[in-house]
Amino acid sequence: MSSGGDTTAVDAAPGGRARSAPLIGRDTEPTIFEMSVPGRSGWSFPRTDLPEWAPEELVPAQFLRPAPLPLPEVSERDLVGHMTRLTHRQYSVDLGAYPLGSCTMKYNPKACDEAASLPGLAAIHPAAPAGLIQGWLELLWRLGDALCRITGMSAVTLQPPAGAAGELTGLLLMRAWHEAQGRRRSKVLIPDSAHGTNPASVTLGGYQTVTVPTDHRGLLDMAALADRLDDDVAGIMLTNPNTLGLFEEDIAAIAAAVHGAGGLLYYDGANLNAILGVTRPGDMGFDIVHLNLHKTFAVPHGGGGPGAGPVAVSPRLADFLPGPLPAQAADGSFEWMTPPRSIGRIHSWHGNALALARAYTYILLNGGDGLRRVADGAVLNARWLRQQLAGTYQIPFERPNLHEFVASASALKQARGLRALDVAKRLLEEGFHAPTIYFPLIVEEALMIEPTETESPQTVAALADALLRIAADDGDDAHQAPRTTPVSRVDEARAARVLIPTWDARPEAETAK
Amino acid sequence: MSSGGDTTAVDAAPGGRARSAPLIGRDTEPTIFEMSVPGRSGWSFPRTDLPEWAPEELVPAQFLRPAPLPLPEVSERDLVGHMTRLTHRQYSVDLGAYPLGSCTMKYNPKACDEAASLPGLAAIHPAAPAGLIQGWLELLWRLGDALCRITGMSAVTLQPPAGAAGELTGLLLMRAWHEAQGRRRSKVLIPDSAHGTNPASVTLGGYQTVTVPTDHRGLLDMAALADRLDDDVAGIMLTNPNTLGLFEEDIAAIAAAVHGAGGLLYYDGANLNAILGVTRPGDMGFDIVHLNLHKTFAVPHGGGGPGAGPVAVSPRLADFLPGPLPAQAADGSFEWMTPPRSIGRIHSWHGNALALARAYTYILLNGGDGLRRVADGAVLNARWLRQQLAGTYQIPFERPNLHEFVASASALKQARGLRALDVAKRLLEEGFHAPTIYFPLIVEEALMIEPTETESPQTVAALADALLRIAADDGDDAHQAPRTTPVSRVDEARAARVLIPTWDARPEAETAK
Amino acid sequence: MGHYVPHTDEELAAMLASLGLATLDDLFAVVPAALRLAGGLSLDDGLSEADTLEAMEQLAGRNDRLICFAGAGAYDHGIPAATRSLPFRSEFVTAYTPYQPEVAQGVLQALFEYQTLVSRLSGLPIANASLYDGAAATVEAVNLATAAAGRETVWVSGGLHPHWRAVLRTYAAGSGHRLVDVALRYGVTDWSQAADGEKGAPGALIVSSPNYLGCLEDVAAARQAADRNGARLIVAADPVAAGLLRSPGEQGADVVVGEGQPFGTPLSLGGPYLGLFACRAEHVRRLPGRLVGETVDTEGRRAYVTTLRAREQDIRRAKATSNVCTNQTLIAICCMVQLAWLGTGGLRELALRCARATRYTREALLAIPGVEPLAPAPVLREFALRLPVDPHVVVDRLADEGFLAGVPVGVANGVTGDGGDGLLIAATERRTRAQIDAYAAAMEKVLA
Amino acid sequence: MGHYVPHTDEELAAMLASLGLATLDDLFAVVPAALRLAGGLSLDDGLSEADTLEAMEQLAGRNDRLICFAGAGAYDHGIPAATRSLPFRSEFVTAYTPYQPEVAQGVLQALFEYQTLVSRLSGLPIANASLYDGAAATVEAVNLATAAAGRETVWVSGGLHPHWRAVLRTYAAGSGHRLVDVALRYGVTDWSQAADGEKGAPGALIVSSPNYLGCLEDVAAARQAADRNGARLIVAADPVAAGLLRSPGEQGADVVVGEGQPFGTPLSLGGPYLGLFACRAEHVRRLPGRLVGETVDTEGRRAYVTTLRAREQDIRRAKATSNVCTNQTLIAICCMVQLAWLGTGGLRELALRCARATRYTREALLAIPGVEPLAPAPVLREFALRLPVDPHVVVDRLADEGFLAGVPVGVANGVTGDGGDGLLIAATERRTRAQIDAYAAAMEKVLA
Ligand SMILES: Cc1ncc(COP(=O)(O)O)c(C=O)c1O
Ligand SMILES: Cc1ncc(COP(=O)(O)O)c(C=O)c1O
Repeated sequence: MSSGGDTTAVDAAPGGRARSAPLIGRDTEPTIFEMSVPGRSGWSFPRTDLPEWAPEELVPAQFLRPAPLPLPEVSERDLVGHMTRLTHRQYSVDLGAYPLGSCTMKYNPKACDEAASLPGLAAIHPAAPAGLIQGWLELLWRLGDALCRITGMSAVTLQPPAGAAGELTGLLLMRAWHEAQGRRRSKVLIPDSAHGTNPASVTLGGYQTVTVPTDHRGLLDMAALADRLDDDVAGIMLTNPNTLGLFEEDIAAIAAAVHGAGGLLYYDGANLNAILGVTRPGDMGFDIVHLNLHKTFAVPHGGGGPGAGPVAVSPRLADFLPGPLPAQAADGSFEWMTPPRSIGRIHSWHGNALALARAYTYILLNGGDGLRRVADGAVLNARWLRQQLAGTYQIPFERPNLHEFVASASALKQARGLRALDVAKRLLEEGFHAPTIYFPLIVEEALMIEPTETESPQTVAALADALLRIAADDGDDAHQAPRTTPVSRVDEARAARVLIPTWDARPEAETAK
Repeated sequence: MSSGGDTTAVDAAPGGRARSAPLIGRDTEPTIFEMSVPGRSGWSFPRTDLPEWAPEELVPAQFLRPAPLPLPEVSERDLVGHMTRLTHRQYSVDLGAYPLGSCTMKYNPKACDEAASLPGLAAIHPAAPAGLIQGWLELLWRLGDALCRITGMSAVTLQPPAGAAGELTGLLLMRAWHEAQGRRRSKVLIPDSAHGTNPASVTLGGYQTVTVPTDHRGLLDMAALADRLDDDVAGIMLTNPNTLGLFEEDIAAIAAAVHGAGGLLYYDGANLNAILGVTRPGDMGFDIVHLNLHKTFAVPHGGGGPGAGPVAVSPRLADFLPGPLPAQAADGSFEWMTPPRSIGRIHSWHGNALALARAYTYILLNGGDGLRRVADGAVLNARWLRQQLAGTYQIPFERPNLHEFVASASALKQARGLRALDVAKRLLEEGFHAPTIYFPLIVEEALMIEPTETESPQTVAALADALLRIAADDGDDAHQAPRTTPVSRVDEARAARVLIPTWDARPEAETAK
Repeated sequence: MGHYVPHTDEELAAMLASLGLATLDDLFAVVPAALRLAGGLSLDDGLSEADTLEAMEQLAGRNDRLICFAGAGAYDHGIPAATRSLPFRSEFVTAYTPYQPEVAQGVLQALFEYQTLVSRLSGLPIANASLYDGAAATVEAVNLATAAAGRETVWVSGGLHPHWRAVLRTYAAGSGHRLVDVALRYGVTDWSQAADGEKGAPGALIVSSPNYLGCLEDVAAARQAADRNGARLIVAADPVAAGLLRSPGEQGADVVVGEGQPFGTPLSLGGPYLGLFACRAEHVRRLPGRLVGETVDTEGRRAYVTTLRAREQDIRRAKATSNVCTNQTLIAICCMVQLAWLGTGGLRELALRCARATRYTREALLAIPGVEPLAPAPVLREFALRLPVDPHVVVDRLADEGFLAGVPVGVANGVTGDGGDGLLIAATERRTRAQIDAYAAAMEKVLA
Repeated sequence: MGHYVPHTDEELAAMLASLGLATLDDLFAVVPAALRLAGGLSLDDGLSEADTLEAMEQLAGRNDRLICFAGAGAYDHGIPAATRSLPFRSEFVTAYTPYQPEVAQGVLQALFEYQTLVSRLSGLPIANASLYDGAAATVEAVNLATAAAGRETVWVSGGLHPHWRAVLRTYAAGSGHRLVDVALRYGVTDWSQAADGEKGAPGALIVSSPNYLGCLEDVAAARQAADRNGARLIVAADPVAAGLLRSPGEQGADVVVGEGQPFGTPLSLGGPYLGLFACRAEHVRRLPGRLVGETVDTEGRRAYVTTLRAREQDIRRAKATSNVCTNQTLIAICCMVQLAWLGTGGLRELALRCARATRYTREALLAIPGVEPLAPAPVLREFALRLPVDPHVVVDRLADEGFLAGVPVGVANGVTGDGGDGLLIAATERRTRAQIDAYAAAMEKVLA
């Protein structure tokens, strides 16, 4: 603190200055560590009348840390100021549209927040005996039942905490099933348009990834599939509609072929939003389905998580599911049950339970009728948006898309150096989050756009207008974008070159603290 | 909606575009009316099995409105987007310091928010019999008791919903008391530094305001007081420390003089923060005290309210208080009681009850020890800040200030055309809310600064640095300020000249709707 | 405790030193020793946050939450999650009055939208940015109307909420307004009875519709009575009823006041609630409280600001139209959000559901032997019954059955009050058929 | 219902028309008829918000909220209002993974601060931006350590949480890791017993301290065992204990994992929780999940961004260090806020209060005839007892008295598991003396 050269207090960052709030300025928000002042505190604990034993009386000396662990010492007021300012530096669905392809950034109903914070759900210990948590068990059981009806499968585990965990669970189920048939197989087929978690999960599942190309239609290349199918193929992972937003029309043939080769079909549920109430993975012949409840079922993404990635399976795989599972007893009460040939646990407890409660709330709110309406709106918005952009951006594949579509900026890049990245950054200035870019990998300068059903036609039209405006701009302009955000383009290369993963790792750390 | 000249939907503002969020841009946020689309809706009501009588079956036709009342028809998603963006266009204590003199914009503890939203408090009907609301009655009774101990008075009404309502209540008590003594008096003395609500309340109380000047010390002019005191004076309204932040050291003499003339002393509690646990209005000789719980006791200001303005009185005025009041019965239970000579009701029910619950929570959190610490911190911050500014801004009065002080920009104005208004607008750019300006009226180019106790020394120092920087800037620069806010200086004159008090009153309204 | 004063001991010492002071007490040297509080406040020491919240929960736990058939100006309506969350974002909650419009567009725009909505509800072009509650709005309306008319006498319908009438009376002691009660007949105001006695011709008439007994008043008739007497007309209206009923403005009100609690504010033991206030354009310079207007910034951007400030206490001081400063902004924002959530269809549906539940409840209770209507006039969302048992007793008994049965009401010489002639009962959209049937059954038991 | 699809019928029609389609079904023409779901989903129709929340409240009401003496990796700590509110501001809740750093500095900076705090808790320089839970963090640690060591065998302390061991086993089916249990002796791991049998020399050792029985392990001894075998050391640590105990990093851990739930996350039936993960700098290119780094923008402003992305699945695909994508960011932010609220003094006080309550509870129970410690080693915040009655029965009986008595624990050949040898009991800072006394009394009754 340096006012008028006067130094009456520790030199720390002011916790009550708002210049980092974009409302006011574009200063850096100091870290909580810079606001710390030795001896300042905001904590309090209840009155206690327990004996006040000293640490030495509680723990043998050799275990005790020599000095207290240094944490930020800030007032509640400064903590509140800091976090509130950080939120003003963060985009979110509640601020505006978030058309990230493959991410299904729909509006998250406020009612679900309330359900997830009910003390009767939040204050319950995971090891409490089943008799004491009948409400939770029924909730989980009903959610599982609904997910089976939605996917056309017959049993489900709610343990996987995210989609990738669901994938690995599914692959381990595949492995266990094959082993139960007395076979060992080593390969899993994946389309070249697949999400990165698919191959990564395949590896962790102990399989090799064999890539199947996408054909001119934007669909799985059936000939290539036939080539690659043999008795060493454990199964295939698909999402349908695929990551191009196109429906794999040959799915029945694919299923027949894979099943014919003794393989299983795995459905990546990240794109389920497109087909709710229209068609079901089970009906398409899939054996294993993971769902991203944080996409289709409006669990908010929380800046990167938590989500929930339940896995539903066909009857022949039910005995292998992770346990314990909620089950209904003859007397109508609920209990935990572990399937006879379970692959084992996937999560410390029962999965991301409060996220599951949110998804169940969302299902109750929408019902069967509402979920179908979700698919209608999602597809209509995406199809209509694509129509608006078609003349200006390349649409690499002809067929009608479902809930999302991939456009390409490659012509714009050739014409005026306007890359997908530039379009994305300019779109931020226009008041929209950017779409997913450079994915799927099979489309150059890909812009993968998913408006979702919760955006109004007016919003989708404004998004279209913005994208058309950007395509019309001159490219140099776009290279400067974004110019209206709290920070301008961020130097990602430097972050990797000079790694600063913590406050303590900064060159200046010593002096600054 | 106009994309590519295509008009597939109603032309309304997009609810999902974030360009009005300062994170991204400085566009105008459309009004909720501009987002409205006929037939769109977000509402839902519970299932009902009541007979579905038509309006005509329920109400005689002549009462029914011919057409439905037009309200905005928006989705929940668009409503959420709209309100969230509006919050990004709004400064608040949670974003940064708010040194508005006389307003005591301290940090509002989050715990108080939770207390005020307890269903056991929020879901209670005000007409429920006392036997069913013992918890509420005890809470109100305990709060009243604490306020009496803090002010040194003996009885209190919690009904007044704000300070001004408390003032009028106090004046009506004054009137009732005089009438009970068989006198009619017509004048109330008020210092020239008083807050505007004081004279306004005097008028509504049926009295004439007689102004008492402030002397060279910044205190009440004792000679002038003596002149004005006569047997037509019903009383005097003071706040101590006064609005200059200076303690009226002659208060004992003032009290003696006013009481000698048969008048009463009214204490405007807006500045109580300065003296918590140090001295009490009751000890100074005041007969009537109003408190601004939304200042001293951390009830958040809510963008302008609600607050709470309880009135505490000395024993001789207790019988006149508004009723009903919470009272404790012999058996320890609580009941409503109306004093024998009550002036009557001040509020539809029992005052701003949930705001009262917040204040009680704050008192429990702080306790007697914490409240004294509040005064220490408030005065120390203000005194120290004044010291930093003293060389640069004029400090019109010598004496040490308590929780706030008034500085003047008049020299800066003469020197470089830097008015108090310019300083205020520049301070916004610096990441702080502006102080109160042009009040009190007796100081030219007044800047009335109250840092409050919840800001750290670092924040107060940063505020000092900012104010010193501004004084050093050239004035023209300041005339442009604020340049970093979502809107630049607002044309207040035009707002009054071309009055547009509602969306429907806009010239374009017809077309825009 | 003092959790909320961040200064460390070292910082306190350093700051005191820079001021040339030795102790914190020295900060208060200006306070005469005789006035210093010896030994500090006689309050317990501060508690931890956890202990404090536990103490508050215990208090809250000692209030009975019953199935609510009470109304009387405070209604048990549903509040959706959007309304429970959006207005309570901390930028709204912890902002001050928008004195610096450049950083207060959020609150200002929300209030501008609120004013527009209140204007539509009332059918009048001008609405302010909120007053304390329905009673305060009525007082301000009387101040406006009497000033406009230049007469101090006010004819007050006997159907006005008794608490609001009581508040009027309290303030009249200061304002000198002469209040004349006009009796109800068959549940509605009988203006023909009113005549300017020694109190002189009225400057204003006040009628409430629906009135305290729930009866619908003939606002047009009140307007005629006002015209006959050269008075201004003040109408106190239930804003929920606006979903079905003609607006008071359309029927000739000069000023419309109301209680905004039904739109997004819980019962809360009666506060903070929301005073709705709207008036004709000709009265705008007499408008009490804040008014937000649209304007532009220096770059021509649409912007909002509080305007016509010359009416207000901080500028006009003793000559201000009102002393109100802090108002109920946050509750106004709740109201704005709730009305936007409801929209055109939702408000109509809300009013309709209340009316249906009310009729169903009324018929169920009237089927009980010995129960009669207190007034014959048509009702919308509330009604009063005469019971064979003292209503206070009925309320206590039904509380044991889990119901808040209603609010005892009295009518003396055509003027409504507390007292015990009957029971005032409201059934909102939240009351299910099962609840109403159970309530009626319990009532029958108690009355048997 | 479909409250959340804003399109009006007119808009649906207009948009379909512009696409040249007649009906919504036409949107799905690409879906072969044979696959179309006839008759729609076999689910009930949607409910109103009010009905939905009531249904959820009814479910929530059927879970018993007891005074909690259960721990086993899920602890009943207090959560202050600041932590209950700040992380749940909608900008954090409704943001996606920070793919566009220019509009995601809020989440990125919060994660950078979280990483710093986890680094300090663990005593290691690198921490990632969160993993699913303690078990998932342990799996990732094994993947990292075995890859670093180039050996597939892992020695797992019998004191590791049985559920975490179970998850390790599940994933080992895919990874091929060979897990060898190392038995506890007197409550702590006896590394001297371990020898590379047919499964070969270990690439990693895992020890938990405090371990599942609450006993403090000698991490330095584990480090020596690791060195003797040329293995990496993974320590699973209770982050609350870090308030009093030496950090595992300081004692030689290569990787530290833990469960972050105790910092600001309610019990929540076990999730969402928070996997803490930290490692030595040499392992950074094998780090699973996201890592936020500090950098600058084009104007030189400090800025944050996810970095070393080449490790991740979206870029590295089949060769990624992990498949994790969505993680537990929001819970990490809760943890960051809670640790900042606690600060240096608060964390120490928290750990100390837990240790005191634990000792008091343990002594009270050991005073009951027939109750013995399950293990002699020193404990900090949790302990296991052998009881004269089947612990499952004890838990059921004490539930009737209002207590969640603990978690039954078994030890088979020095390896902890479910089963019934004893009861695992934790007393956090929330347990008062009165609660503990009542609990002990109830226990005595049940055991008598
Ligand atoms: C197509 C697809 N599959 C799988 C995933 C992985 O899901 P999660 O991020 O929940 O692990 C995602 C989400 O990123 C996805 O879009
Ligand atoms: C000194 C003083 N007196 C009275 C008031 C009026 O209080 P309120 O705004 O609560 O009516 C205020 C607050 O603005 C004030 O600062």
